[in-house]
Amino acid sequence: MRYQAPESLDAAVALLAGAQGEARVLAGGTDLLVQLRADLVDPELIVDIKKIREARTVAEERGGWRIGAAVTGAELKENTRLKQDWPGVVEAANLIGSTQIQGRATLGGNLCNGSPAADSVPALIAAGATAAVVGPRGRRDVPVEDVMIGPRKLSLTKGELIASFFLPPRGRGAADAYLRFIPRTEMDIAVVGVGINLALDGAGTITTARVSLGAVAEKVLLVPEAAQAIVGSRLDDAAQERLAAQARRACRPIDDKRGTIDFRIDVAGVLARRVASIAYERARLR
Amino acid sequence: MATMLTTATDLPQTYVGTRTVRPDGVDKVTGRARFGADFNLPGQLVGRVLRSPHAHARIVSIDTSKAEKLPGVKAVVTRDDFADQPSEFIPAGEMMINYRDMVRNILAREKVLYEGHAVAAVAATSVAIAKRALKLIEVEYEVLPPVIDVMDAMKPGAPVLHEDLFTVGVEPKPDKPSNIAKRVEIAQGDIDAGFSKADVIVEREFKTQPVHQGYIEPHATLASVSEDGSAEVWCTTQGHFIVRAHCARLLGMDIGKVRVTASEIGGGFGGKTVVYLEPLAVALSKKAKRPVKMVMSREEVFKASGPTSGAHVKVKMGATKGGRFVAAYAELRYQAGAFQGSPVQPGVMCAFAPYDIDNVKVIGYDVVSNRPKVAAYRAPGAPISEFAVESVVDELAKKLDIDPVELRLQNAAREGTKAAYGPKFGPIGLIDTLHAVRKTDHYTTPLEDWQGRGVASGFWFNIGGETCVSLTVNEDGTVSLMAGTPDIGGLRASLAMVAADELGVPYDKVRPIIGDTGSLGFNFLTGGSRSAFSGSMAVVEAARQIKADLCRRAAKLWEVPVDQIEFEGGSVRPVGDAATKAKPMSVADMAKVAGKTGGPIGGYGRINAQGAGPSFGTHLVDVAVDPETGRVTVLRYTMAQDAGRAVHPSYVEGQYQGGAAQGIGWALNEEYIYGPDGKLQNAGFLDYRMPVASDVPMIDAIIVEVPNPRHPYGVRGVGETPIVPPMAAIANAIENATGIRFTDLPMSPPKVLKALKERCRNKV
Amino acid sequence: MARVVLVGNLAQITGGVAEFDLDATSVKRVFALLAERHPALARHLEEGVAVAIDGQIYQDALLEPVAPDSEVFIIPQIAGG
Amino acid sequence: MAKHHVAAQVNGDEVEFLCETEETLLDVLRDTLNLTGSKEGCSSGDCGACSITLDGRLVCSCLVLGCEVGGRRIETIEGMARGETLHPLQQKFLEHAALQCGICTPGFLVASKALLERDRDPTETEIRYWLAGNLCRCTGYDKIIKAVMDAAAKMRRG
Repeated sequence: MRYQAPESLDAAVALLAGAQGEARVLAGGTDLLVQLRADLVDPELIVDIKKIREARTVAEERGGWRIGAAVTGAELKENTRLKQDWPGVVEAANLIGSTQIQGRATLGGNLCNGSPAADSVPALIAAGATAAVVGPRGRRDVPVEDVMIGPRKLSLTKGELIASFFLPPRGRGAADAYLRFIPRTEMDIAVVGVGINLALDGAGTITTARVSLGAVAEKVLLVPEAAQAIVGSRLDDAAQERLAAQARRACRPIDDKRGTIDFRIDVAGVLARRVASIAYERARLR
Repeated sequence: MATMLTTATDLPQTYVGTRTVRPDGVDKVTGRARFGADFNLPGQLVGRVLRSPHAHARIVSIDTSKAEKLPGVKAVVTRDDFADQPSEFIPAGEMMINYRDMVRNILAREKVLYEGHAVAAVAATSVAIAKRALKLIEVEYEVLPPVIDVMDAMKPGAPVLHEDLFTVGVEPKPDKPSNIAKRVEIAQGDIDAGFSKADVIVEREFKTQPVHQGYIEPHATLASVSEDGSAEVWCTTQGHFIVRAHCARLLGMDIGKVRVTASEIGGGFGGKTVVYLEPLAVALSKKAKRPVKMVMSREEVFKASGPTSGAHVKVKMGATKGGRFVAAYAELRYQAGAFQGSPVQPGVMCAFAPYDIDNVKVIGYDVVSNRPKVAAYRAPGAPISEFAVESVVDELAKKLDIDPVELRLQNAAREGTKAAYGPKFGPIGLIDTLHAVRKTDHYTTPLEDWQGRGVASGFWFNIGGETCVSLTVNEDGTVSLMAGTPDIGGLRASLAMVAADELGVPYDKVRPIIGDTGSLGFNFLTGGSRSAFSGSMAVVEAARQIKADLCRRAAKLWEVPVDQIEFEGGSVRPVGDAATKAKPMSVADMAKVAGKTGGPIGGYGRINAQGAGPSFGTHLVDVAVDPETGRVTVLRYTMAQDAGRAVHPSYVEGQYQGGAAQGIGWALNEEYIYGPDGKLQNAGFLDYRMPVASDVPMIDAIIVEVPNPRHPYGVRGVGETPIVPPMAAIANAIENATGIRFTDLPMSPPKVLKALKERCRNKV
Repeated sequence: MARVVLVGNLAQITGGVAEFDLDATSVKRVFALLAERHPALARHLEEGVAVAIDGQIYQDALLEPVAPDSEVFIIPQIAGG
Repeated sequence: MAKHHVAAQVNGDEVEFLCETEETLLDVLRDTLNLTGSKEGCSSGDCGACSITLDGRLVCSCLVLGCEVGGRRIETIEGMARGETLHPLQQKFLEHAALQCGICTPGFLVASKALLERDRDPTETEIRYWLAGNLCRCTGYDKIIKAVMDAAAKMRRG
């Protein structure tokens, strides 16, 4: 098993494209190392992207934010300006595992692990984030909702990797939030996760919204119907009920060791209401 | 003998009852302490186990030839390397062991009986080579249908695990094999007459899931067998003398040729009273003629080491309007895992132990199924049956409109009460724990909507058993103490405190260690809440020998009759007519002249400790239920338990709090989750959900002290009772919050939400 | 005469007889007298039972004395976690 | 392929070691550098017994590859006491009997130290959530949390 830690994206792409057998990108490693130890994967090459500047940098860009794919949750949490703009994204990233995991886990790894229950993904999708994908045929920006196409399946092709994410400018009167349900208070994989991002006009009416659901389908869902259910409202009870109903309608979960179908559908509606209320309150204060 | 010891009153007590710093503490906060996986030897090999991918299958053939040819592989063992054993229960230590089952659990013979069942083991020069070797072992299986659930396993026509297993304890003797290994029963009075006197009867069925002891340290062992056939083993265990007995028996070695050293142990809770890796490591080392180290992965711990039983329990209790229990009946069906030996017997005996009831009948079934063989887990069997009983008691209290603590007080066992399992209780503390809990402000603090309060009591017998301790007074008057029961939770501190008080020397001048099997006579294992109870008895015995010897030596030195010398406050002193003849001499003074007065000074306590006093406890818990998600949050927890005498209050509280937290996990989230293929789906800490720090509140531990008259300091075992009440206390609290009685553990969010929804539907 | 009571399954071996009055001075004698009357019991008594003498549980205590007015229960052995 | 040659700083000492790609930092610490104070409870980042700091950042050493740490600064439990004097957390764990079996203790101490270096006065809830990645099966956490709060108070008094 080879290990390489290139210092440029081009070098990383070349290594990945040139790999004989399976090649894996190493960012935080909190999923990859577990899979290695459990003999679930046996790559020929591991490409560590933590020496690549773009992948390790958080910077304001065109009024929005550029976040390196290998920046850890703990580092995001310590960035107060980012937290002001995108509290939901930062909270979501900081719900991934323990404090120890926070010291390693990254947005890039969380997305590319290809789990429908990844905590940071619904928040990124709700935020309208794009992923900067670089590969042998150059660089392209891909909406985060289009990166994962199924369990452990990505739309990335051989040689491609995610260098960074772009979060759009955070306008006034707008905010995001993320909540997930787990059986314990910490350390579990999301049974249901909901990310919502919304904007208000001066009168407190919701003008735009994005609602994303995790762990209720084969991939993380963007649910426009749920967003429509609250746009034009002040998030009154009726709007909240419409939101819950639309969120539940969008669910197509499975029964597994973490939750039942009925439970996931039910709680998706409950969390949607709770998350919307948090986002709405935050937006009013901005 | 223990029975010769007198009672607490005439004993010096300086350290006992205080909160000293444990002697092994500094090593444990600096990373110096050596646990099972921290031992290494030059030239050691890596041992790995090949485990069954099937829950139930016949082994057609095992071909290890390819693996043996792989460079770097030094030994491979299979069923053929272990002689078969007769199917008889024979004593190993104080436990009755069926070695026919044990040899099959260590390496499968005719069949694999659960996913993860060991099939072969290899020793190689590296992890990578050992892993490759396992892949090269060819095992042909004839896959059989598995049976996982205890009720399914009891059905006629269920897949049968053992063609030679016929139910014991039923008449007439069955002519067909089944998965029901044993039927046990206890009864007293007339159960039907009892129920006919009842004004209120509650009958319910309960279900519990297997839960794992969850010790953080995986099983680990290092074995080295020399050319002369003598073996050295270092391992993490609750009883190294038991490991020695099992290894010697399974490998046909003389007990005297096997020397086992217990490492520091990273938690056991009953799960390290059995052997898994040790016989394999010894067998591999014997073949390879090199040391072999084996460490389980967490997945192996979950799949192949013993959880406790899952069970189905039926309880029926009757009471008079006035709140007197007049009849109690229970049926327990305990799942034993792949081999017989669930803790259903103690479950049967404990079920109604906390109460004074004239008419009792309890029936228990020991049932095998395609799961790992259960191992002891804290008060084995009791938490399951007492969860059911304490839930029913709560429901009776509600039906009778009597405060749940009051109802328990009205029926509580006390000194002289005839226990449901026969004998009369001596002095016991159940009533004191009930009063202690009711006195707290916790009991009367108002609750909000969707919050509830629950109470439950619990019982465990506690045991004594064979125990050796040696005390040596060194040349400078310091004292070396050697015990033979692994120290899981502060034993060395407790024994050093007792030794210091007995000999009147400073606590920090006593250095306690855990000796290997070559250094002391037989010791039963650390379990049954016995190590501090029995060990302190043995220390007292050893100290008495030293004191008597010092008096004899002083008599000769001072030329006065020995009856005019006494040992008091750490010194020998002349008394009576001889009082002026000599100055008192301290233990240290005597140590200086030891050589001149007969040689080294020491005592050796060798006892079979009897007189263990049962420990009762009562737990009080507040919960909050989220009506929209079914999440149950433990808000506040208070518990009271009888310790007899707390030698080291901090470690007694620690036992209380740890048991309560384990019970919280058992109640709310812990369970073994199997797929239809009979394979375990949550063999890791991620999805086997033990409580984390943010899941639990502070746990207020109240130590009640009703001295055990049979112990020189009044000590009772305290380790096991704490895990008995939590499940019922929490179920009762959830009922108090929601009005819904939950009878199926764990009470996890999906189950709770489902019940809440169903109630809404029914109301509409 | 000490009163000896068999708890649990042991009574099945004696055909339902659970109580005995025995002239025994030790646990060893109790076991011997029981085995005389019900030879099938012998194996089980050897295989490991505990005895409670006047409420006090003893394990592996053959030599423990039994008083003439003692109440002795033969119960299954207890181990523990 | 050949082993990786790695030079790093462990508890203030410059160390060099060779490791395979698949060897974790925990493997290297325990088996190569003989620093067995960091414990392996799960090797999946779920128990925290292998907690260390990497350039001051709290991580599970079972989720770091040995070959990743070239030039990095590693602190383990073995580096916590300063010569003869125990760290206040170590002292308070002893005083409060915050350990029973002790297998999780190194991880709890390293994690608690990392917390108190960021927050001199954490609330009980903050401590419980910070330590949620450290499993203890013996104590019910009660005495551990009290020991950390007491150590924090002691360190604030200086």
